[in-house]
Amino acid sequence: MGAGDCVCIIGTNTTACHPVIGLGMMQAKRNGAQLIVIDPREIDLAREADVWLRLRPGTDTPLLSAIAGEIYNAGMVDVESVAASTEGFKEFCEGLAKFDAESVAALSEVAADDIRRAARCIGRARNTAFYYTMGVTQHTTGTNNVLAVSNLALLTGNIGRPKTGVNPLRGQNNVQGSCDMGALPNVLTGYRSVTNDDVRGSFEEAWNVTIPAEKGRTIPEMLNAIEEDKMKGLFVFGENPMRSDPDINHVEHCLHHVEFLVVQDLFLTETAELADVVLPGASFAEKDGTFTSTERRVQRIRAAVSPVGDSKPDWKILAELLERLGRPERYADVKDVFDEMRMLTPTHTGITYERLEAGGIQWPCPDESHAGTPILHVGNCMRGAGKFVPLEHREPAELPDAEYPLTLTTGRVVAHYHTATMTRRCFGLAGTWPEELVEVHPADAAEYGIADGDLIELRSRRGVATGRAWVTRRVPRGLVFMTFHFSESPANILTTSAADPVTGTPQLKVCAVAIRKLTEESTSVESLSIEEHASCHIA
Amino acid sequence: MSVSSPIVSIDPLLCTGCRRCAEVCPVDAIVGTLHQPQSIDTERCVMCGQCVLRCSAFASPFDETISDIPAIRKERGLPEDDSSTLFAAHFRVDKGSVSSMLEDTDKISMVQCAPAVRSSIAEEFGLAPGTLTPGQLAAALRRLGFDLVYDTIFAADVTIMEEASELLERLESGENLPMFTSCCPGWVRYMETAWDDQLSHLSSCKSPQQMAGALFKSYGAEIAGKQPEQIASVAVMPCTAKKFEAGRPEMQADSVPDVDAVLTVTELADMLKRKGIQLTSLQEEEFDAPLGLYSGAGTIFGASGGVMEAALRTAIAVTTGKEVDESGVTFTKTEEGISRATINVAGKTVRAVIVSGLAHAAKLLEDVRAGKADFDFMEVMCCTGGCVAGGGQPKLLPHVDLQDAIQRRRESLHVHDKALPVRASHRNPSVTALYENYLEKPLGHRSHTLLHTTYGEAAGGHE
Amino acid sequence: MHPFVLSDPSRCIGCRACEIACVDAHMDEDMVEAGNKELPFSPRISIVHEAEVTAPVQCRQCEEAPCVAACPAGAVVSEGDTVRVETERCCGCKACMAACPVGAMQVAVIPGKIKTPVAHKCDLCTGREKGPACVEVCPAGALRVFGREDLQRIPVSKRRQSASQLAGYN
Amino acid sequence: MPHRLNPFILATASKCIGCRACELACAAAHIEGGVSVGSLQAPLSPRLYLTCVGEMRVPVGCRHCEDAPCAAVCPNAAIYRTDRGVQVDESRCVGCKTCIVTCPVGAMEMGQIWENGKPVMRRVANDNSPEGSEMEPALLASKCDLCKDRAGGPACVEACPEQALALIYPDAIKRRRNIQAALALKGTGARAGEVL
Repeated sequence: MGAGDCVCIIGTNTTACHPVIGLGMMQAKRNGAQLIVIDPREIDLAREADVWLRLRPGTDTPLLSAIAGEIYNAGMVDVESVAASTEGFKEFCEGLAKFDAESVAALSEVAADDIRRAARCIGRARNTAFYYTMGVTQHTTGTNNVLAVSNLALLTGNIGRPKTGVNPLRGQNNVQGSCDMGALPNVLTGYRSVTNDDVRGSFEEAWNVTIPAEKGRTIPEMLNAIEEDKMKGLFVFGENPMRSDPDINHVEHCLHHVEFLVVQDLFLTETAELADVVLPGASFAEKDGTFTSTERRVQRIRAAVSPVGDSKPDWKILAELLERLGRPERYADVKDVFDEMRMLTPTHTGITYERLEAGGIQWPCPDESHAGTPILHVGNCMRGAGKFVPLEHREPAELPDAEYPLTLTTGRVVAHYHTATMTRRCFGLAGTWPEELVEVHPADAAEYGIADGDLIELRSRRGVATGRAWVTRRVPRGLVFMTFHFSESPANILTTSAADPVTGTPQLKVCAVAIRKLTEESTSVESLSIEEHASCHIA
Repeated sequence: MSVSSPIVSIDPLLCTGCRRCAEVCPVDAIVGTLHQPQSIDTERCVMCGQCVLRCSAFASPFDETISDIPAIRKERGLPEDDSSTLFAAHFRVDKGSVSSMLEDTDKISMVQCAPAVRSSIAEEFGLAPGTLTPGQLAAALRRLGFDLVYDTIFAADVTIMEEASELLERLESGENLPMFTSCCPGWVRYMETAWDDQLSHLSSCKSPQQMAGALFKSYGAEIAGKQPEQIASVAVMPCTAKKFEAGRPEMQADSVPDVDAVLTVTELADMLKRKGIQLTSLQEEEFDAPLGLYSGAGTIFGASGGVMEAALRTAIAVTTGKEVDESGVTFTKTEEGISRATINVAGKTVRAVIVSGLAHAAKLLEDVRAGKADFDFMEVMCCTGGCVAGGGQPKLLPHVDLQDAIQRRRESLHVHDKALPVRASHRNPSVTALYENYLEKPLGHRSHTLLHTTYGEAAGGHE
Repeated sequence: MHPFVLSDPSRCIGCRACEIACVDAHMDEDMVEAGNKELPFSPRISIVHEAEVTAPVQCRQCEEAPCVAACPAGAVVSEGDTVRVETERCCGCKACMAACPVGAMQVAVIPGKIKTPVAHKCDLCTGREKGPACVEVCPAGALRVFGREDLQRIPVSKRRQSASQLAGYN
Repeated sequence: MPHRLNPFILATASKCIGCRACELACAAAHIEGGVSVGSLQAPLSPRLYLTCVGEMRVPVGCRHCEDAPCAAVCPNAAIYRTDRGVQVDESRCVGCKTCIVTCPVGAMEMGQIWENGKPVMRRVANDNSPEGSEMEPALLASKCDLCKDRAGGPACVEACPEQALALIYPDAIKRRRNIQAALALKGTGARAGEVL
């Protein structure tokens, strides 16, 4: 991207969590692209941004709507063509009235002029690409937030063309692939609803089983079902909910309560420690198959080393399990699995192992002559007309108060991945970021008598966690940030399990906490008077 | 006149040239460049000893440039077995001569100690600043071998009798106004060296130390049945300039000095310790009568403003017949180190000024010299805060808050004042007896001979 | 003049690859094994990651190095292309740390024979074929060695640029 | 950041006026006594040393080395490292003086130790005395202990009238300097984004 283009990122600390894409954004910026950063924290990209909107956590929807409103009011929308290719345009535009810049400024703590600057930036750019990650989704309003991004993209015509689009950056290796493959409670492969009889029928035919016709449970629903004794067994693989899920104390209670817990992982994670049976999975370097990248590119991978010890690739473990459950051996290798999948999934039918030898292919790819789809919604939206959804603002489920006066938001750092079960076992990564550093604004630090490097305690309605304070202006006053990488500083002890009503995604980005200093160790008696060090310059 | 060795001096072998002493010298008498050993301009020095208190350049056992410590001790007249810490700025030590006086069986020894001593000497024995120990001080002096333990405060009461009378006389005649107090030797010395054209304003009264000394060797000798030369008169003072004052030629009668030797608080404490006398564990004792009985008014001489307050208590009683424990006059701070009040005494308006710290006096003296003085009576104390802050007081360690310590010593003198049965000088029965039996009346003939003097003429140099 | 490594904060994304590469370059052990052996992680380059700036900082190989002047043991020496620590002579007095104006000196345990904290600092990966490891690894191109030639060329080219600007201005 | 390195006291020569208040305060902090010099119950034995070189004055003291040579050479394990600096256990010191020789900054001295108003004594051979030996004050290894038991922290730092002394935490200084250096760099190439 370059001059005339615009990159708008929201709720993504891209240089830390997606460094390769982050580097690309830095490059785009150097090439002349405009950069808009929407984030409560002064992340590295905020420094590079042409417009940085430091919003109060949880006000994404009104802020994005206000930007849309400003663009619309300034006459920067091609009304005719947008109206022609979308539905709900009129209602949407009418709904924008309640998100005027001034009242949203008061709500989001972003100056009205900055909202207008962002609007001008997007409105005038030839192309604007929107990027987001969990900063947008991990709210009780996560669905609305994503829709607000989508509304804005539709309004400005930034869809279906190069250098545009609504681009969620996936958080984990192959998280895209596993979602594509239906590792979600409500869909089968290719995002086809389990309630659709035809879709379900094709699987039932292929597998010769009956598939439940209702949606499955989201994670919070599963935990509730366990508590209500409606669910007796749980099979967890490649997940560490004892660190990654909100309100760990509650999670732990449920995992103790469930009758039978199986955990399949590379290492004995905090979750695996609670399991009745632990199945040793193989790592990415020990298995064959495909990974799908964040741009929907299905890529062939091959084992570089043999699985260590008793560990096995996930598909093999599952296949053996099926066999012992009385289902005969059906798969000889990964190709068999893949072929079955692609035959049952129209978006992947055209992707074969043979074709993948030549390089990755982006789905949808309906037949073997199809080249794949680098850009979605070209010409028109896949669903037909682009759909505007009018939105309302809803405050987060928990806000700071007198008892818990600070807002905690969580995320990741560059050195670690998720609950760090792998990265903390890596010498270099563990060395360069060995412990939790809780970002605290200097004014808050001063108020609570906390110095840089002090051990502090964070307390919420759900629990207590400790970490070392990093006194920095990266966070605004009133906000503290911590990661969920460090087992001994589990941020998710503190977070709330309140979740988005549609997706069940928990509100990990906002909860109310109180902090206090733990260490008494003398910290910073050192004075600035020592700056000269003339004593060290004795010839 | 000349004295055998300088009262206050800086040892070039120990001085590192930090010039911290120059910061506290009220008369800019410390000469030298940074990092070079300093010296004292004896023409200006008033011997207040503030430099001694401030100096932290001690003889470190690990500094190879300070080689011959025994030689330094010898030069300072310290005994060979003395182990006290040597500092660059120091005062003349008279412990040796006092010891020999005490050993002299032909003489009867009389000691006086200044008010501020009893509020500070306990510091030398590990107690907090401002711990009040008058009874233990009297006991300790007796243990040390003094035959009669008298008190400077008694003489302070006499000073009030004389000085108050002198003031009333001057107010009556209108001559030599404004009048300045003369009890502080540093201040007197300053007048002599820098304002010798204004000396007539000084009260002709000797200081309490010298009045006491003169009375020891006259009235006191009579009571003891001795000749003046058979008396060893020793003063314990919070002040280094007092050593100078005791040596002044006008402070003697027929070549017999009023005061034979002056010890500072630190010297006395050292002598006590070397004799194994633990001041703080002694039972309290009384000072000897009659020259050791004192009033609250005399006690507060040790703090700035005390002379003024004491004089006012007596002046109010004498002129109005109304006996008061406290004058009730409030002085208002008008500038740094200067407080003022206007008092109605016998139908006359007296404008009084209190100066705390010599450096603040110059401006007022300029006015006096120009005939523009807007006051009638001025108390000046050379050391900021008064004698409680004197150069002979315990030398506080660097981490101790000096101002706080001075304030505590001050407060303890006021506490002492309040606790005493007699709080005005003229009601001190020993003072009444002195006038009845010996002096007849203030400013009388005997008073004039013994208790008054003329400053300036023979003002001796420092060396 | 000594060459030195300088970072460009406008490019750095704070990924810390430089720190890791630095440790790797100064360690005989394989990175995979290092963790198992619980070796110390002591980079000679420090990432500053603040709201205001993100950039690695390391030794400038000063010409009149304060660390050399401050060392009571003669363990920091200016020699050849670098300012170098003779770790065997270091007693860990930390005077060099206090003296260094950019905070480039580290006193910590390094992998190797010496088990106590010693001073160590950027040695420009002297002896490493591909030059400083941090420069090689940086994905953002934020690190660069400035050698003698650069130090001669840069001021000259800037003067030229400045002169032509002035010419245009007049 | 946690402090992983021993702090130590460092003086800024350009601020030092050479008044010895630090030495006086240091010595006083290590013997019994009250508020005045006269109340001190033992001779002054400072543990940092005002050093004059030409016009320069600066106190020098222990750096609390991480690999303390004094501790390494001590034949009787009297010098040891703690989380509050390198410390001397006088009861183990035999007065061998090797530590003085080995200390690179001259921070070690042999001093008298006083307990209950009396110097700690040792017996030395003396043929002239009736018992063939006599007692004399023991000289033992003495160095900065960072005033480890003093409530207000190091006495010398508190005493300095010029604020020339500071207890410094090297990690914290390094971190601050790193930040300053990085901020300074921001003003170089970053401004124009130019490639040098």
